[in-house]
Amino acid sequence: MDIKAGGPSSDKGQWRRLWYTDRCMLWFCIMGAAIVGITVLALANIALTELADPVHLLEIAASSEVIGSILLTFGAGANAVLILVLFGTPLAYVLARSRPSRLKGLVESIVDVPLILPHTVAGLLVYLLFMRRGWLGAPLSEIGLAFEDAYPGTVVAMLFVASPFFINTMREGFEKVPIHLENVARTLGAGTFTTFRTVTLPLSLRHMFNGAIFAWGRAIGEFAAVIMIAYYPFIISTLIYYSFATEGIRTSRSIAFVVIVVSLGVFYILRRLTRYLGRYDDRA
Amino acid sequence: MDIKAGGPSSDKGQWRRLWYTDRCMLWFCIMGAAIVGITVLALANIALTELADPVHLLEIAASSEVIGSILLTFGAGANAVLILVLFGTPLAYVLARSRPSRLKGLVESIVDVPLILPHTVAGLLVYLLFMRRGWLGAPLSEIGLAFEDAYPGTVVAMLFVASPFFINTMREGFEKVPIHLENVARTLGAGTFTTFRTVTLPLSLRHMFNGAIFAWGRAIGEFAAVIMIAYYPFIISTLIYYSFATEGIRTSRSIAFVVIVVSLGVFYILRRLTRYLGRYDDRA
Amino acid sequence: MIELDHVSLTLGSFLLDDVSLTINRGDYYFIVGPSGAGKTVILEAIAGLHRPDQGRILLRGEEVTSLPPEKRGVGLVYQDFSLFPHMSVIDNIGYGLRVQGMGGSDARREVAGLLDEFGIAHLANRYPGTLSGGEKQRVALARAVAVKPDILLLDEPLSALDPVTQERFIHDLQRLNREDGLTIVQVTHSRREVRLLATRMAVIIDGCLMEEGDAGVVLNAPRSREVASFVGIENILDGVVVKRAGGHAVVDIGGLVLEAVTDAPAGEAVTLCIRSDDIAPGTPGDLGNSVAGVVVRVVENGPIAEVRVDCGVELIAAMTRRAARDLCLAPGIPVTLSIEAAAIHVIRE
Amino acid sequence: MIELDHVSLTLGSFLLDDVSLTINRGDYYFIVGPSGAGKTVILEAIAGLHRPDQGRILLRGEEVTSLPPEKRGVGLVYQDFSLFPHMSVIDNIGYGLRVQGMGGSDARREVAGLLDEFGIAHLANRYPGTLSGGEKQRVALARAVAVKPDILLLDEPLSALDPVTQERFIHDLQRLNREDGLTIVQVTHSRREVRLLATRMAVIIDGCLMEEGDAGVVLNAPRSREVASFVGIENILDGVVVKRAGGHAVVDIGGLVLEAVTDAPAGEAVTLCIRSDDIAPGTPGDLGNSVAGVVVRVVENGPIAEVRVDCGVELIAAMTRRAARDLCLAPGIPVTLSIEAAAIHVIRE
Repeated sequence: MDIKAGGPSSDKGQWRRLWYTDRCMLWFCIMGAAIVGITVLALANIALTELADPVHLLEIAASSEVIGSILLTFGAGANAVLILVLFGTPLAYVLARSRPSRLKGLVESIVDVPLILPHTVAGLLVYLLFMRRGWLGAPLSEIGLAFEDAYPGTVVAMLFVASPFFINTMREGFEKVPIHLENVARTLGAGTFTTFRTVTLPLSLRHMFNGAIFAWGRAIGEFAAVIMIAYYPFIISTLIYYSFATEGIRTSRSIAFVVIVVSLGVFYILRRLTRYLGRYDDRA
Repeated sequence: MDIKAGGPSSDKGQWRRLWYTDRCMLWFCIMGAAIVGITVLALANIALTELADPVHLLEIAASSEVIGSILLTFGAGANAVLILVLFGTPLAYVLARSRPSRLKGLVESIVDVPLILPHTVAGLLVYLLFMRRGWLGAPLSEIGLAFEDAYPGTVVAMLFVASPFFINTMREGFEKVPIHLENVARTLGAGTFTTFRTVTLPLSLRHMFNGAIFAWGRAIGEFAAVIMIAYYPFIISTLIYYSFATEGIRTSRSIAFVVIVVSLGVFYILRRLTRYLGRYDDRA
Repeated sequence: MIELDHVSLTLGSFLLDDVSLTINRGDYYFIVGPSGAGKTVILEAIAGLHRPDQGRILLRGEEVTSLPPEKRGVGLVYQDFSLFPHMSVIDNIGYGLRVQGMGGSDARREVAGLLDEFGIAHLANRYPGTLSGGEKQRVALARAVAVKPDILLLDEPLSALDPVTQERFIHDLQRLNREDGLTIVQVTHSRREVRLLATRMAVIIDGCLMEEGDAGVVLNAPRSREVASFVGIENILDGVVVKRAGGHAVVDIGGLVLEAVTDAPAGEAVTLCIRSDDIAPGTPGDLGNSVAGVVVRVVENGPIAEVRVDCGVELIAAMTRRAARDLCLAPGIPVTLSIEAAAIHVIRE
Repeated sequence: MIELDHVSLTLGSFLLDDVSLTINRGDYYFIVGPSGAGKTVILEAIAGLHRPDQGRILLRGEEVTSLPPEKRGVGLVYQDFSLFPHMSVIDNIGYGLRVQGMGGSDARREVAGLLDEFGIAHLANRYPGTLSGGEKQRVALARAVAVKPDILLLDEPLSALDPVTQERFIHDLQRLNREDGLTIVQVTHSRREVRLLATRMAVIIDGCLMEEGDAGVVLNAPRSREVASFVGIENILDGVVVKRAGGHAVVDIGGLVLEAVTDAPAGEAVTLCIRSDDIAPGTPGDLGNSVAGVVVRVVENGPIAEVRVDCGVELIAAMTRRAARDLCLAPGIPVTLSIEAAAIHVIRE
C-alpha cells in the first residue's frame, strides 16, 4: 500500500476541512503563502502594468533587437547544453558507477564548484582562461576561435555555470538504472559500451532531458559570468540590464515581460514533452 | 545485499585495471576529464597567477573594502536564508504532505519560477515590487524600510533567487520522513504541530541544513538580481564587477581569488559540520 | 467497542467500499485479506488517520468520525515498528507520556516499569538503529501501551520477525489481550497467526468486507468460495445435490459422489470444502465416504507430504512424510481415501 | 564445469572468504544460506561481474578470472527478472542474439522458436511493465537461454511467484536441466526448492562455505550444527555417548537416553539431529527408541500439527492435525513417542 496517511484525506473540501480539524496545517499554509506570494505579486505586478499598454508591449516584442537577443540567448544556451550532454554524460556515468573513494569525492567537489562561486567570480575564471592571452584562449584564438565579446565566449560562460545542473541530474538518472539490468545485458554478450548504449542510456533519457532543460534554464538565465567575457553580443539578461541602466524602467520592463512569457511558455512545452518520455512502467 | 556489481571491483588498482579490461569506461573517464578539466584549469590559472604576487594579494585581502563586502554578502545571504527557513519550511511541509492536485501543481510551478527566469528579469521583478513606488516597496518605505540601494534590497533579491533551492531540498527531506512515524506519534497523543516539532523536523534537520547551505550559496553568488535593486552597498559580485570594469584585471582577479578561497573554505567547513548531522541509522 | 458503520473511503485509486463491522471489548480481532485489499487502511481509519468519505466510526459507543488521532486513545504498531530513530529507547517509550504532559519523575517511573515488563531494561539508552527486530518490536509495543490505550491496532507485527521471536511476541500479545483486557485488532496475511490468536475475524478482499464472525467459523465453515480459497482450504469442489439420504445429502462432483451434512435439497448446486488433512488414506468409519483413486503426485513440504489423488476429480490429501513413505505412495499407485461426512463443509450459494 | 579455487572477494563491508567449490556438468546445484551470506555474490562472481581479490575461477576447465561477463557464456536470471523495461518481449528475448551480431531473419526465427517453447508467443509485442510475475519469469528464462549458454545462474527465481506459477517454473527448469543438459546453479532460501530440485548443494553462512556435497546428504546428514539448524532439522540435541550396545551408541541427552547409529566411542560429545516427522506417537518397531513424555503445546500450522513434548528435554513431533485430534493431544496429556534409531543423525565434532 503506498497510501499516505496523515495528510488531508481527499482533495475536494480539503481546505475547508483544514480550518476545523487542523489549524497547524492552516498556519503552515498561510506562512507558505508569504513565500509564494512574493512571486505571484511580482508576476501580477508586471503583467498588469504591461498588459495595460499593449501597443508599447507589442512594439517591443516585435523589435528585431529583442527577438534577436532571445534567439541568441536560447541558441547559445542550447549550444552549451549540447556540449554538456556530449562530455557530461560520460562523466556522470563514471561517477554513478564507481565506488566511493577520495578521488571520486574530489571530482564530485570540482563538479560542484560553479555552484558555490559567486557568479562574477565564475565569469572572471572563465574570462581569465579564455581571454585572448588566456591558457585556453591563446591557442584557440590561433585557430580562429575568439571568445572575448563573441558568441563562443557566451557559450563557454553558460557551459561553466550550467555544468553541475546537467551532470548531477544525469548522474542521478544513471544511479536509478538497476545495476541488475546492466549485469544481465553483460551476461547476454553485450560489452560495456553496448550495454550503456542499449540499456543504461535509453532508461536514463528522462533524466537526460530533465537535466538538459535544467541546465539550459540556468544557462539562459546567466548574466554575470557572461558579461565578464562577452558583454556583446547582447543576451537577454544583458539587454535588459543595458536598457534598464540607459533607458529606465519602461523599456526594460516590457522586454522582461516578453522574456517571462516566452520562458514560461517554452519551459511549459518542454515539461509537457518530457512527461511522456521514458515512462516504461505504465506503457500499454 | 546492496552491493553494486558491474563497477570496477576494488578501489586499489581500479584505474590500472581499466585500461586492460574496460576501454569504454576509460574513454568515458577521459571525456569526463574535459569537463572537470575546465574548472581545474580555471582554478589553477588564478591560483598560480595570484600566489606569484603574494604581497599584492595580501594587500587586497586585508583591505577593508574587500572584507566589508565579503561580510556584507555572507551576512545578507544568511539573513535571506533565515527568512527562507522561517517561511519556506512550513511551505515545504505542506507540499510534502498534500496529495497531488491542480492547486499543488500550480504552487510547485510558482516556487520554481525564480529558477527559470533570467537573473536580470528576476532582479527587475524584485525591483518593481520593492522599489519606492512598488506595491510592497511603497507601504514598507512608509514604515522606514527602504529597499533601493540598501541592505534590505540585497536581502530580498537574494531571497527571491535562492528560495526554490531551500524549499525543494527541505521538501525532499520531509518526503523522506516515513509517514508511519508521524502516524504513530499522532496515536500517542501528539497533535499535528507537536508531531512536526518532535518527529518530522528533527528527522529532516540534515535536509534543512543542506537546503540552507545550498540556498546560501545561491544567494551569495547572485549578481544580476541584486544590482537591479541595490547596486550599493557593494556585495562581492558587484565589487568584482566594478573593479573589473574600472580598474581592470589585476585587482578584480585578486579579489576573486580571495573570494574563491573564502567560499571554498566556508563550504568545506559547513559540509563537514553537516556530515554528522541527523545520521541516526549508524549511531552507536 | 469499535464500530464501523457503512464506512467508505477513497485513497488515490484505492476504494474501501461500504464496510461495516463490530469489534467487541476484549476481542482479539483479525483483519485478513490479500495484500492491497485495504486492511491497513481500516486500521488507520480506526486510528483516525483517514477520514471516511461516508459512514461513521464509533469507539466505546461514541462517534469519533471527525476526532483527530491524538484524541482517540488507540495504540498503533506497524510492521516496521516505526521507532523514532532520533530518540533512545527510553525516550521512544516515554514519548506518549511526554506529549500528553506527564511530569518528569512520574513518566520516568512509568517507563521504568514498562522496560521491566517487556524485558528491555538493558536497552534503555540504545538507539533504534542498533536494535534487532525482536528488540524493536518489544520497544514498539511498550511505547504503544505506555499511554494505556484500551485498543491496540497491529499492522502485520510478526511478519518481520524470525520464528523464535514470533513465539515470544505472540506470548506478549496474548498476555495483553487476556490479562490486561486490551482489545486487539491485528492485520495479517498469515493463517497461522489467525489460528493461534483470533477470537473473531474479518476477511477483506478488494476493499470489500467478504465475511465477518467467529474465527473458527470463518476458517472452517466459510460462507463463500472466495473466503474458502483465501483461508486456505485445499479442496474446493463444485457439485450438485443428487439426492437426500437419512439427513445427509449425496453430492455429485463431476462423477465423484460424496455424502455431506447439509440441508440443501436435491438439485441444488453447492460447493464442498474439504481440508487436506481431513482426507486420509485407509477405510472410513461409520459416517465416512470411501473414495478410490490413483496417486498423481507426491510433494514433500517440510515434515508433510501433500498427495494429489485422481478420483475422477483431483483431491489433495495431507499426511506426514513418514506416513506417505510407509504407504509407499508414488505416482500411479492406487489408493483408497476416507473422508468423514462431517468434515465436509457445504457452501450454498 | 565451474570451479571456484580459494576465491576471496571484498565488496564494501562484505567479505567472501576463501570459498572453493566444484560444480559438475549437468548438476542442478543449489547455493543456500541466510540472507546477506553472499550467495548472490558467488553467482555474480561466476558470471564475471565481480573480480575476486584472490583465487581463481575456472569455467569448462579454463581459467576465466579476468574474462569479462560477455565472454563467459553463462546465463543469469535475477529474482526480479530484470527485463529491459524499454523493450518489448520479443526484443528482450532477441537482445543477446542482436548484440552478438546475429542477422535479422535468423534472430527472428530463433526468438519465434523460444516464444513457442516457453508458451509466450501471445506476449510477443507486450512490454514488461504489463506482464504478470509468471510471464516475466518465462520471458527472463527465454532471454537467458536464447544465447545458448551451457550454464544458467538463477538468483532466487521462484521467490516472487505465486505457488501455481512456481510449479510451472520448476517444471521448465527441470526440463532445461535434464533434457537440454544445462548446468544450473540456483540461489534460494527455500528448503522446498532444494528438496525438489537439487542434485548437489553448498551452504554459505557469513561469506564462508560451511558444507558442500550431495543434496540428500547435506539435508539429512549435515556435518555441523549450523548447517543442521539452517536446513531446518527441528530437533538438534547435544548429548554424550554413555555406552555402545550391538553396533549402536546409547546417547544421554540431559536425562533422556536414545539409541543411535554411530561409530562414536563412549564418552564422546555428539549432536543428535531428528526431523520432527521422524518422531511419531505410538510404540516403536524393532530398532526404535520409545520415549515417554507430556505434551507441552500443540501448534497447528496448515494441515500439520507441531506437538512439543517434554521428555526431559523438549522434542518436537509433527503429525497431521487429524492425527493430533484423534489422539486427543493437548497440553498436559501424557504421550509415548517412537523414534527409529536409523532416523537419528549423529554429528561428531
